Amino acid sequence: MAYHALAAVLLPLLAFVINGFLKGKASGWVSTIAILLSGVLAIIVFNHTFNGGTIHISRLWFTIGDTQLQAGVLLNNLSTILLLLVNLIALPVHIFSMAYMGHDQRYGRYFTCLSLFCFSMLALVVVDNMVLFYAFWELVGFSSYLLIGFWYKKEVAIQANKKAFIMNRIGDVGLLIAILVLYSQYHTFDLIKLFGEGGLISQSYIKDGMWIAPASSIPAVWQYIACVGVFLAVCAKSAQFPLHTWLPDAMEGPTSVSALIHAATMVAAGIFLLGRAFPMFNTSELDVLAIIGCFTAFMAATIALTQNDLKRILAFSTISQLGFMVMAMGINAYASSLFHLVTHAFFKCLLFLVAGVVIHEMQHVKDENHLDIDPQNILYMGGLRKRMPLTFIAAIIGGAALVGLPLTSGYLSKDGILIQAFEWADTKSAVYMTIPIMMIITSLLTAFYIARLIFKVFFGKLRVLDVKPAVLCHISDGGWQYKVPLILLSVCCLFPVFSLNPLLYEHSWVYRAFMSAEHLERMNIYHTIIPVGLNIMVVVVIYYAYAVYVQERKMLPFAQNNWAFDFSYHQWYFNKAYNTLFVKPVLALSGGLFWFDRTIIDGFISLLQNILLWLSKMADVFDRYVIDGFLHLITAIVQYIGNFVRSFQTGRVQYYLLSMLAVIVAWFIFKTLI
Amino acid sequence: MTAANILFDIMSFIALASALYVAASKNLVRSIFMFFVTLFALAGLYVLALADFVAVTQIVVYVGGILVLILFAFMLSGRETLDVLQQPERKVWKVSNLPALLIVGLLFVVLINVILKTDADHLGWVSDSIKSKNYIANSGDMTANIGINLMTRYLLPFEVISILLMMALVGAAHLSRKEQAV
Amino acid sequence: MISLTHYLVVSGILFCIGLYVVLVKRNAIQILIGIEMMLNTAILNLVAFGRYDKLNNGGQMFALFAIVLAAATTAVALAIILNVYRRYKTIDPDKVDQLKD
Amino acid sequence: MNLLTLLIFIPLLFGLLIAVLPSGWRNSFKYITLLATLVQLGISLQMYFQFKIGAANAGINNEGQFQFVQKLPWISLDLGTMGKMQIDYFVGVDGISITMLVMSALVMVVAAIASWEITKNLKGFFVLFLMLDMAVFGVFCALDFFLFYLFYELMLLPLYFLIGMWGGARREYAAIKFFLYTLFGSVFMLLVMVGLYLSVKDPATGSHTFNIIQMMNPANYDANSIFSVVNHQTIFGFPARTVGFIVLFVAFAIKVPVVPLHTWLPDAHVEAPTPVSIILAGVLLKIGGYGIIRICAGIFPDVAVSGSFVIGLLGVISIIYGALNALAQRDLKRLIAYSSVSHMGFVLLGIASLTAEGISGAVMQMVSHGFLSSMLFFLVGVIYTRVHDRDIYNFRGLGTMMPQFTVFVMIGFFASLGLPGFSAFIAEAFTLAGAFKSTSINGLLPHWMAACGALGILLSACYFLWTLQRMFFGTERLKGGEQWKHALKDLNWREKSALVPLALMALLLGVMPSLVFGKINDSVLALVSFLQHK
Repeated sequence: MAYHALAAVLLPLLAFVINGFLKGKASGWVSTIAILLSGVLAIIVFNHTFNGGTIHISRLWFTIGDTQLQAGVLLNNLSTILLLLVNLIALPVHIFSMAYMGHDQRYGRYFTCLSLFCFSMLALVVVDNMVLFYAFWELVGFSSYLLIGFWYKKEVAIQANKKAFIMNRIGDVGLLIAILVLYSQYHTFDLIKLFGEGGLISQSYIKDGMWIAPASSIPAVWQYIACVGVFLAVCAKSAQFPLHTWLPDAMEGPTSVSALIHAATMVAAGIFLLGRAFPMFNTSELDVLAIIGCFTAFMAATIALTQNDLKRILAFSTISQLGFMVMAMGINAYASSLFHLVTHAFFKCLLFLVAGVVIHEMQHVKDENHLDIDPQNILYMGGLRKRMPLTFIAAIIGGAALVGLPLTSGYLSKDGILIQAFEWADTKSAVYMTIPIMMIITSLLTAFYIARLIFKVFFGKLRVLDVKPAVLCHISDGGWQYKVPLILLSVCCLFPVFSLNPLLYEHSWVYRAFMSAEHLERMNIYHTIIPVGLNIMVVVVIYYAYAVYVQERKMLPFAQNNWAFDFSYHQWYFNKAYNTLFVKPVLALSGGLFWFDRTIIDGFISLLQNILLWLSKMADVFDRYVIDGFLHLITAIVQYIGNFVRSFQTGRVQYYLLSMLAVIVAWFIFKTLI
Repeated sequence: MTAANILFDIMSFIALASALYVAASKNLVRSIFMFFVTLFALAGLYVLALADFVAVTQIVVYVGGILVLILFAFMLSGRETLDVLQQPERKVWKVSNLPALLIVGLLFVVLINVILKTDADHLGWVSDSIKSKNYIANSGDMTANIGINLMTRYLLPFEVISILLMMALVGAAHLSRKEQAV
Repeated sequence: MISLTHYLVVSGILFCIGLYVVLVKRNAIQILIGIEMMLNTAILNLVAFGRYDKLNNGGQMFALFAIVLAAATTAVALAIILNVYRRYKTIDPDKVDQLKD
Repeated sequence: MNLLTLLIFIPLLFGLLIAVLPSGWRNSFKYITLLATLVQLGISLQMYFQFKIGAANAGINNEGQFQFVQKLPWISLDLGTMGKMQIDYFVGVDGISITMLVMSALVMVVAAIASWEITKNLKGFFVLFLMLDMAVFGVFCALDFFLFYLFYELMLLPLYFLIGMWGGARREYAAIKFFLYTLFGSVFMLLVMVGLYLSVKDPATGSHTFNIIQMMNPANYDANSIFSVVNHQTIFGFPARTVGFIVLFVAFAIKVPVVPLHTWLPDAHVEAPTPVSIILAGVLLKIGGYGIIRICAGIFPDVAVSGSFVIGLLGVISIIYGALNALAQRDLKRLIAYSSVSHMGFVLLGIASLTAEGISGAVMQMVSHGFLSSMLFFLVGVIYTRVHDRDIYNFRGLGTMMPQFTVFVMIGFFASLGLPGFSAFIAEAFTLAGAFKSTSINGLLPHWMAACGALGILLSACYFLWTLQRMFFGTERLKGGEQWKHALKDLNWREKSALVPLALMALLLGVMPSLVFGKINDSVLALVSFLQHK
């Protein structure tokens, strides 16, 4: 079975390689067929392996020092279901893309990158050691980088992909540090040895400030650092506070990409990592997870309320839902979290594809009439339900699942999380009760913003006509490439796929796959009161939204220009804050260090150089004027004497005589006097 | 003060004065003629030193020979030579003569000093010769003695001198020939 | 009796004058005269000292020799002067300075 | 004929050939040089495949375990009572050098291809090029300190002229700066070399020796000598062995370069012509790292252990400081030069950990950086030869005009910033792994050092991505307008033929790191155990 899984992983890689050499429209088919085959293999693997224990094969990759690095495939419930999930999401998106990107000049390049992403994502799911995990973790980020910046001439797009990659890199560094801490503690990268049943992690404990493992012990702080590292990685990939700001910007990529990567699969990788590394978190660390997740969910929901960009609303919705999952992990609702991951993937992907269809049609209108509008702005849309009925139905299903209305998959997973949140808060002090209450509020906000979105887009009248009344509107559901994925995903958003009982999440097979049987008892009142109460409130909220946006009653509780609106509209000013707090200081630091390099270090060197130069000049001066000067003086004296003596050699006999006489006289006088 | 002393003074005055004139004169011909006077005065001094023969020889050779030779030398050598020779000096005292004067003056002082220090009249051999009467007195003819000595004691120098004299004369004659003969 | 010192003083003065003539004069013939003058002072000394050598008469003999030699010298010197004149058209010894370096 | 000797002197042979050929044949010089480097590559590959692995062939401090050894007496002087002066021509390879040889050979081929752009004084250029080539290989193979030093110095001279004569506007300044820096290092190295010579006696002959492997054995040191292991002699009040280590370390650290001694690198790179930049970054920097492993740690293992904290600290500072400096650059070549400083910091960190992972990672990083920096400098050269400008702000949207070039730039950049699948990732990850492990294995490096090193990975992403975004993406906007647009043609076959092998090697090593690790592992283990016993 492991080889089936391996083949499923490698097929998109094959497509990637083939597409690398291929030009033209064929690449779309290559990728789609590859993902289709991969999906078939994934189904086979799933059938054989799910709930069938762990399958693990590995081969020696390389040896470094005494450590042998194995590369292998690890299949358990978690990886198998994600393998299937990724394929199931990727297939409709591929089909959708063939139409959506059909007119792009770099069609082939798009599918090349898409295949690379699928390969990385599938591989990430099945690999069995931390090094490979990190490798594909980063490759996923890289392919996402390529796809966000696919329209590389768009300035915002390339800014966004840079931001995404760097944000993700922060997480990567955290993950790397965590992996290395684990390696230095346990001397292995193997996932099973580390996190498996009775693995090394479960054998180690913290005592007296030391983190004691079977083989070695290091200060306990490194356990926290490892956890923080993993958590940073999760935050980056799954767009949790404080590293969430890249995801809304990432919407600059093609919508199909947003559907696949930034809604369903890649962002889920963070949750997947949490699932893999779950054993290493202790209670207090889990509490932190819960708080962060809860905060993120709430924050993103409030931001989504005021956004006008169709995709941005969905992006914040994604952040919010991922917050739910992280919180679920934090409250030890491991199974619910993964369950929500699966259901969310389908309904969010569906919503994005709906958005894709709508945007595509709006773009069409824009191009046809040469309008100067943003095709993603919901303020220009409206009344589309009659023009694109299938899309409308899909949107309703997706929205319902997101809100968690009964009969949808979202109801099963989301209410499960909420119920367990209340149960969890019961066991803790009263302060912790704020978390489930916040989650309830977030759910209501979710209902409001998604209702706003659907009402703005599909109800009322087409507001483009306000801009230019005489536009030609050829708006429809599009071809089969649009319809098939929507239908496929809509079906997956309904309850029968996950559970035969539409009301009880505990009966879902996904939930059961991750939860041992004894937890399935309905122990308290929450199991009844929360779904009922929540759904009633949700319906009220949706009606309220209907009243505001469709019937256009003036019922908004606050005006559009007060501080709360601005705060929400500007996404809580995170971008500005990060820019001021991190980007600018780092740039300033680098500028300062460069100045230091040029001025101080180089200055020191050139100072030395100057000193040397000066010394040599001094030596030169000394040489020239003192030593040479001395010699010159001697020669000058000799020359002077010579010239002086020469002046006697007049050739005049009388002078000679005179001087001879002078000497004689002098001698005489000398003799006489002495 | 004997007459000899007076004569000596006169003679030496004449000699010195004419010599000074020679030194001071810018005219060649005049200085030559004043040199005659000097030589004559010197011959007188020789006589006073009881050397008659020498004095006569002095007059014959010097006055008769050398000076005439000098006069003839430039008189015979043509007019232009005389012109050159007689170019008058512009100044009596030239600054350039000062070093010479100084040196000569110093030498003079030195000489006089030496002479006075020597006290020639009381030199050992002079005193000896006075004691042994080996000095020439006023009376007596020394010429015979000179002749004898010349042929006996000083024969060799005499002959050498004569050969030298001849060589000099031949040489002088050769040198003063006209160019074309060379 | 005239003392030797008198002679010596006179000859010393005369010698100095002769020397001065030799040093100062710009005329070869005058220089020759100066030389002769100095020779004469020497002869005067010989003669003066010759008084005290009656037997050998050395002073006077050599005074004679000196006079003869002076004559020879003068003859040769004049011949040389004439030759110099022919070549340089001057007898100023200052201008005959080929010895100059 | 010994393969290794052949490998070292092949370039000299071809260099002589070029030297005697008439200048009229100048167009053939580049082909001759290319042929020389290709032959060299062939020989080095042959050696690589013949290279025997296994603990019995580990090398390091065991003379018998070196391979392709050639040992000939070279200079032998009888000094009477002072013993015998013995300098050998002694070359050989172990796991660490074999990888360096193959890497250098490939980089040399690329540099030869890059030399096509040289137009003036071809004869001089190629003769110097081949001389440099020979010296580089000599350094990697020499096992006699004197021979090592000789090749080491021989390397400086051609480089000085290559930068000074064929460089950019401020080439004289850069050349002299480079020369002074490296000369400063090597002069003191000479002193230590002589000191070592006087301290070490070959047990077989009883006379002093320059043999590096003999120097590694503490038993060979005279008890009273300056570098004696037993007697702790001092120089100026410092332990002599520490001083010796520091001097050698500074000499090699200048080459690496380590942060306070790095400022020659940006200038030299910016001014050097492309092929010289490639050699400089691709090969010469590795000599620093190689020297630290082979010479510094090999001869002074005791000091290497006690000083590893400082070395590691310098490594971390280099990583962070280089990366931050790169972030501030607007000259593309200077940016890459600073990124080299940052990446070579990992080498130092890995060596300082003194763990198998760390040292293997360091060697891997050297090999990987050899390929990647050559590639990056080649790519800069491509732009520079076309428009004679490298300012990042003067370009925008190159991706549209030069798509293939952009693909290679992206490969180069992402490989350099440690994208998995490329060699740099394996190298950096295991360097850091070694640094982390060092705490629990030998307690030399604290954890925070490795964690700070990991920050460098983040920063490298920042500057590379910024450059990509600024220069290659977005709408076309060039400072030189239409003229530049006309000049900026996409890669030609020659450039591609140079870039493809480099990219492939980076990818291959990233996917199959065993190509390097397999060869070096025994040597690294031997080195680690050798160091641990000090």
